[in-house]
Amino acid sequence: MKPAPFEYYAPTTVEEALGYLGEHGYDAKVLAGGQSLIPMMNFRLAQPAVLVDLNNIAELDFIRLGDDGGLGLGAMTRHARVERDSIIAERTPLIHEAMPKIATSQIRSRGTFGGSIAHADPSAELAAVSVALEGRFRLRGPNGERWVKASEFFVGMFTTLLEPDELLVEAVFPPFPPHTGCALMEVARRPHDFALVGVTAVVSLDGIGRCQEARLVFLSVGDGPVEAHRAVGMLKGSALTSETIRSAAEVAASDDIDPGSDIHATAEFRRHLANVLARRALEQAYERARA
Amino acid sequence: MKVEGEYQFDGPREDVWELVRDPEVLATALPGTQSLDQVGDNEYEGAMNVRIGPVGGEFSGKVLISDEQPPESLTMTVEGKGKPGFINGSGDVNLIDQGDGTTLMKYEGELQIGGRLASVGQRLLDTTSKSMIRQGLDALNNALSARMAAKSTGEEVEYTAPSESQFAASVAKDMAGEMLTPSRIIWIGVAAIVTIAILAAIIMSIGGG
Amino acid sequence: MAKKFIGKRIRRIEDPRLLTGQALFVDDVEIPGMLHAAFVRSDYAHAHLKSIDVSAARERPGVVAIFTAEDMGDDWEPGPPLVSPPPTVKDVLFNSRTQVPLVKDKVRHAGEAIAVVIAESRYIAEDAVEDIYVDLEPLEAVVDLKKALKPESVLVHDDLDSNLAAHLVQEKGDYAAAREQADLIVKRRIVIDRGAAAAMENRGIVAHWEPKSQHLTVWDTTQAPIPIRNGLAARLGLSEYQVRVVAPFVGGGFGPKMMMFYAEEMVIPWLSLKLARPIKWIEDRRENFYVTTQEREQIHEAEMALTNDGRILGISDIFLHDSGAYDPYGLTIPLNTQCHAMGSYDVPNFYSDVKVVFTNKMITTPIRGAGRPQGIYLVERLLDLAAKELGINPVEIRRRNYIPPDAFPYDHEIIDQAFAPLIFDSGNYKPALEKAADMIGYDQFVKEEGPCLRAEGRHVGIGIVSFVETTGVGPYEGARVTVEASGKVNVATGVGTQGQGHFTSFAQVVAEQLGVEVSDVHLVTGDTAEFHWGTGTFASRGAVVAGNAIHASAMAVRGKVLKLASEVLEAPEDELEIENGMVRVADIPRLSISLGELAVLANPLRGAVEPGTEPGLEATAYFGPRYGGTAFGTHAMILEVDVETMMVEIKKYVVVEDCGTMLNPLILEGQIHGGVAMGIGNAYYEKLFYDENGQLLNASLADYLIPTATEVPRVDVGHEETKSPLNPLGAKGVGEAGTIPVPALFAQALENALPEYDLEILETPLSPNRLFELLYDK
Amino acid sequence: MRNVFDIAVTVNGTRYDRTVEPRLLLSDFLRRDLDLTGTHIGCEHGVCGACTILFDGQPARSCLMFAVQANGHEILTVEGLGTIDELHPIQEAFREAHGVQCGFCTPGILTTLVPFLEENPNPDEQDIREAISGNICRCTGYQHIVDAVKIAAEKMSASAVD
Repeated sequence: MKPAPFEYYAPTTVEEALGYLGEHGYDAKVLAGGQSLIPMMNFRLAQPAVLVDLNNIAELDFIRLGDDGGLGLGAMTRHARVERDSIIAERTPLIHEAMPKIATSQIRSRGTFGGSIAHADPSAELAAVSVALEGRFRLRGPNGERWVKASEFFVGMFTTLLEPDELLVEAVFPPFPPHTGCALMEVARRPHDFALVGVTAVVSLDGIGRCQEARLVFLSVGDGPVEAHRAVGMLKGSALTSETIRSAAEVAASDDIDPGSDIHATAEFRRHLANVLARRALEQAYERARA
Repeated sequence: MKVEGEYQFDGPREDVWELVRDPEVLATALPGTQSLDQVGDNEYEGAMNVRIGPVGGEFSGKVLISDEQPPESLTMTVEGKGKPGFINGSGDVNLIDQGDGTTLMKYEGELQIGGRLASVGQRLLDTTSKSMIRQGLDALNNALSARMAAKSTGEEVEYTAPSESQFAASVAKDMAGEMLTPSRIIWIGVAAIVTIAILAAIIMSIGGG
Repeated sequence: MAKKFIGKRIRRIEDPRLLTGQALFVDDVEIPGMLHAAFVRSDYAHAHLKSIDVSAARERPGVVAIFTAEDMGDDWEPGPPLVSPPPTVKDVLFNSRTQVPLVKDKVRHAGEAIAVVIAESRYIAEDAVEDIYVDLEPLEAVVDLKKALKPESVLVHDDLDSNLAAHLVQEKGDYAAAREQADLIVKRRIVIDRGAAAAMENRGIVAHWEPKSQHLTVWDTTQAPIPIRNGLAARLGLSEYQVRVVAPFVGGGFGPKMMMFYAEEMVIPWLSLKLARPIKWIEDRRENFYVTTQEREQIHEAEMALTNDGRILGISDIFLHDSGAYDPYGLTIPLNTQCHAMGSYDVPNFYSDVKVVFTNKMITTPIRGAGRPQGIYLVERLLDLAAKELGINPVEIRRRNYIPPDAFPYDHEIIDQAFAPLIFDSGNYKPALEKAADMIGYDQFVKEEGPCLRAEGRHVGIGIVSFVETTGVGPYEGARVTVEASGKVNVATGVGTQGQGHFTSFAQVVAEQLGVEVSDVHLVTGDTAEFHWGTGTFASRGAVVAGNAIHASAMAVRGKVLKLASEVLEAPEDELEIENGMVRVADIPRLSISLGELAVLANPLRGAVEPGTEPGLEATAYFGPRYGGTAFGTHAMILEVDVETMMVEIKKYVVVEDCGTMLNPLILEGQIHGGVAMGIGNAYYEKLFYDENGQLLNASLADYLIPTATEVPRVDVGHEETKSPLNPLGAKGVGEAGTIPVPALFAQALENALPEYDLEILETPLSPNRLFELLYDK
Repeated sequence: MRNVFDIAVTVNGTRYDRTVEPRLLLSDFLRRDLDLTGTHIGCEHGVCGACTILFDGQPARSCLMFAVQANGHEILTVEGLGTIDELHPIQEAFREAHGVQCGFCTPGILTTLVPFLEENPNPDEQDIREAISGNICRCTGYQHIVDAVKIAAEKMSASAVD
């Protein structure tokens, strides 16, 4: 299990990196934390001809507060740093809670925020969390920058709107509105395994305690993060009784997702878990929104 | 691995059949196809550079169409082999005239996947093949609509080769008809049912960001 | 006399090296000029090999050589059968088909080696593997055990009439008659699936043929270096003295490192001779899943006949055992299953019929437990179901059926894995049960805690099961003990060591006899240059068989020490005592001599050694038990199930074991903990998934789920000590005791936690998905 | 295209200058090029944890990094912890509690624990189990390892007080 040969570039600026990507197109792969890419290379399932290593680009490693009170994370900010960051814990608790669920501590000390998002694994917590938090991504390419909503970024298995000559440079999250609660629930065989099913819920309440906004985003039930639009439609404007939550969770599991089967869980079991987890996550998010 | 499902096309059965059995499109429709030669009446050989995200490899293979009952049904047999492993399979496609100008496609196939693909790609195999087939068929349906629209207006639809992400994005967003000429998209329809699962197979289950 | 070293919780001698990265493992061997091997392996489980094109690979810079079966010429021959001849049971059928070094005509399991590339680095060798084109014509794969035996099945071995590898019936009493008299018959199909040993160190081999000295050195991750040496010498046409096999520190064995010979073990040394270069092959984790042996797959049609008061009248078990593509290991696993299908119980009538089946899957050979977990699963499950039907408490039904303590030695009237009569040497089962019940708080849980938690809506359950473990089988092991001039003691024995603490526990045995500190005993194991008689580390036999050989050698040396000291100190031997490296005349502390001085005297530079005596304070001795001692015990657990997510948490785990004399309780408890962890894997996590084409679907540690620290509970270990009469130390093995009963226990506790679901668990391993199906009747 | 790179890496306090192919895994570099064979290779896909080293003080899988990426960085391997004659307190505790059986996974667990105990001087059982859950041990069932970590924590905080 040794990787095939490749050409290697270790740029120190985004500009330089974009140059290599422009030059090599689809032959090049970006190496961020490498904690998903390198195992694939060791299995020789991935054999990129060129690796552009972003680990020496200091400008991509940052956590900053936006003018609007939101948060910006540089693409090369490592999970371990995010996990320990007190601003994140305070401003975007969902990201903070997601961190320990991402693989193991040894992986988190190398893996990066942007790498996880750009890799677009359907089981990635950060993909689902980004959608749930209405995050936006800043992409840089040869012709400058563009912004893409997280909800539109993920287009398929390991596939995003990133062009081969583009880099994801930053993820930003709007400030957490008042009276808002969030939750992330997963069922995994062992805590650090890819979740059989996971769900993240965000609930905002209006002045009289009804649900004003809600988002319910699943992971591991499709080819990317899956938003439960129908279920959310049932929640908005409603009082979140346990009955409302229960029926929304049921609709989410039956109508909003189309999970696959694998050796660990059949589609049927995944639907069952999705129902259970959606209910639990909504209950917890609601509880937190009221607090 | 079993692949089965059904799909509703917004067009008459004859048009769907024509789309599904247009052989010349096989070579160019899907990004990564390197060559495709007709080697017999209903037999094709080709090479395809398959890539999903970082994962990929070159596959060579054969597609055989048999038991053709126009415009109702056909059977496909696919053999593919590459460094990451092999994929063999066969599938039946049935087109059912719904009587209201729409057509129901039923497909059912059995895939045998081996090698590295099988041994480490389980986690996402089913999900990927499922969603890619759905995307492919959506695209095909859009192509069908485009072709029917073209028929009625007599206008050709402009073709621009899409990038992989555009392709994925477009099929995901039901925009394929805007970017692919109808004839060029058919490979997706045929191949989606069996061969696209090759793509699915190359996914593996390791890592964490 | 109270023991000074045996039975003490002594820290291990070998640890400092292991803890500082200074211990030698096979992959650490580095020799100038060494080449690296990688194998071309079949993607198919069953296929005809039509052709191989290696031309492109040969052109790749850094590639030194490529060999196929054809290139091996007359040296190509299948591996030797490991255990032969077949047992001498009436009408036994055994078709021996052993694994091949490289596939010649037909692939019989996915991953089977087809060609080998030798290159300057493993990286280049793997590049070249991808250059090689193998034309395989796929055949239908034989996967399902029942289908494999149907007349229309394709054949794994074309020269046989069927896929039947072996057929063996063992009987005791008259089960049919017992069945007639029974008040209750419990009959079920029980299915046990495959798992892997998955030692953290993959296999590996370094072979170094030195043409100038005409000497072959092989470093091998084997549990049995001596048989490997003997076999290699025979295969390569060398004298046994020209071959040295070293099993240095081995990163976990658990059984599969006992297989002889793996294809790579045949090919790599041969290549070293052929190319006159040192060659290294290190298995990678993917290969480990494909081509290191596996175990456990069986399907049982089992029944138990009982009286109304829960007495077992008989057990009948007709089962299929999956041998995989070849059967080099003979009948060890199914024999063990038969020998444990009566568990700890006095079963007067027994009928067991096993058919061993060839399939297109990796070979099965013993993995920690080796057929025993299947037997125990069967008997404990049937007993649980009977207890339920009869309304008897699970603890009570076990009490009623134990072999009584006065019935030992207890003859089961069948044969064991070593073809010796299955006799349980000693035992006293009730105290272990009562202690375990006490430690887990069984009565309290059943009466108070359980109902209380259930009233809160929690699904908690308790389980308790008993097990036996035949251990320490022959044929023999040997050891040489030498007192050196420094006063330190050197011990050499043949068994390899894979983490069992042999360096320490064997030193304790020696220290006990020779009155030296444990740290002054230096042990060499697993190096045929040091000691070359013996078999290997398997079947929980290291401590028992090698331990007793060492004990015997140490006794002999003690005799020599006392005799010489008696002459030197001019005191009768029975007045001498050995302590702290000194021999003293009791009560006269000034009259003493050190072991080192005696060693010098025993090996004089001048004068003569008396005729009939030997120089030095050294002795070699052997130990071979007539049959193995039977360890036993009881495990109990409390678990909680989340019936919505199917996640199971083990809240409490108790083991009471009795393995006779304990050499070192610290090491013993470690063995138990590790065994339980593997058993938990076998119960709920670890399953190898083969599809209907014989493809292995989870050949990675991401998908083959080994329990980690968060899944394994704390295990409280209690001890009983019923000494074995079969050996001087009174010891029995303990290596597998932790693993054997866990799946049966887990099943009982799970059923107990979910009374409202009327759940019957008849398979292992389970999984959340499978539990979901069982609970919701999917 | 350059297919070899000159790198300078500090391992266990010693600076090494070597030339490497970019695809050379850090684990192989440590073992083969530097002969630091205490770092073990168990899976090469980042799950087992045997190859864990400290990369700039943080635990990382050396099988999931390329040697070329270590250029200019500091690495600590098990060989840098203690010696046979003078074990590191964590190593000492492993010996005391019988936290080692075959010893193959041990180096990766020890390196994982060094920063863990620095950050968590008084961990409880659950903390410890989570901390080592990225390391698979097939021999011990983890219990004696957990015990060892408790002992190490006590020892280290006692010596910190001194």
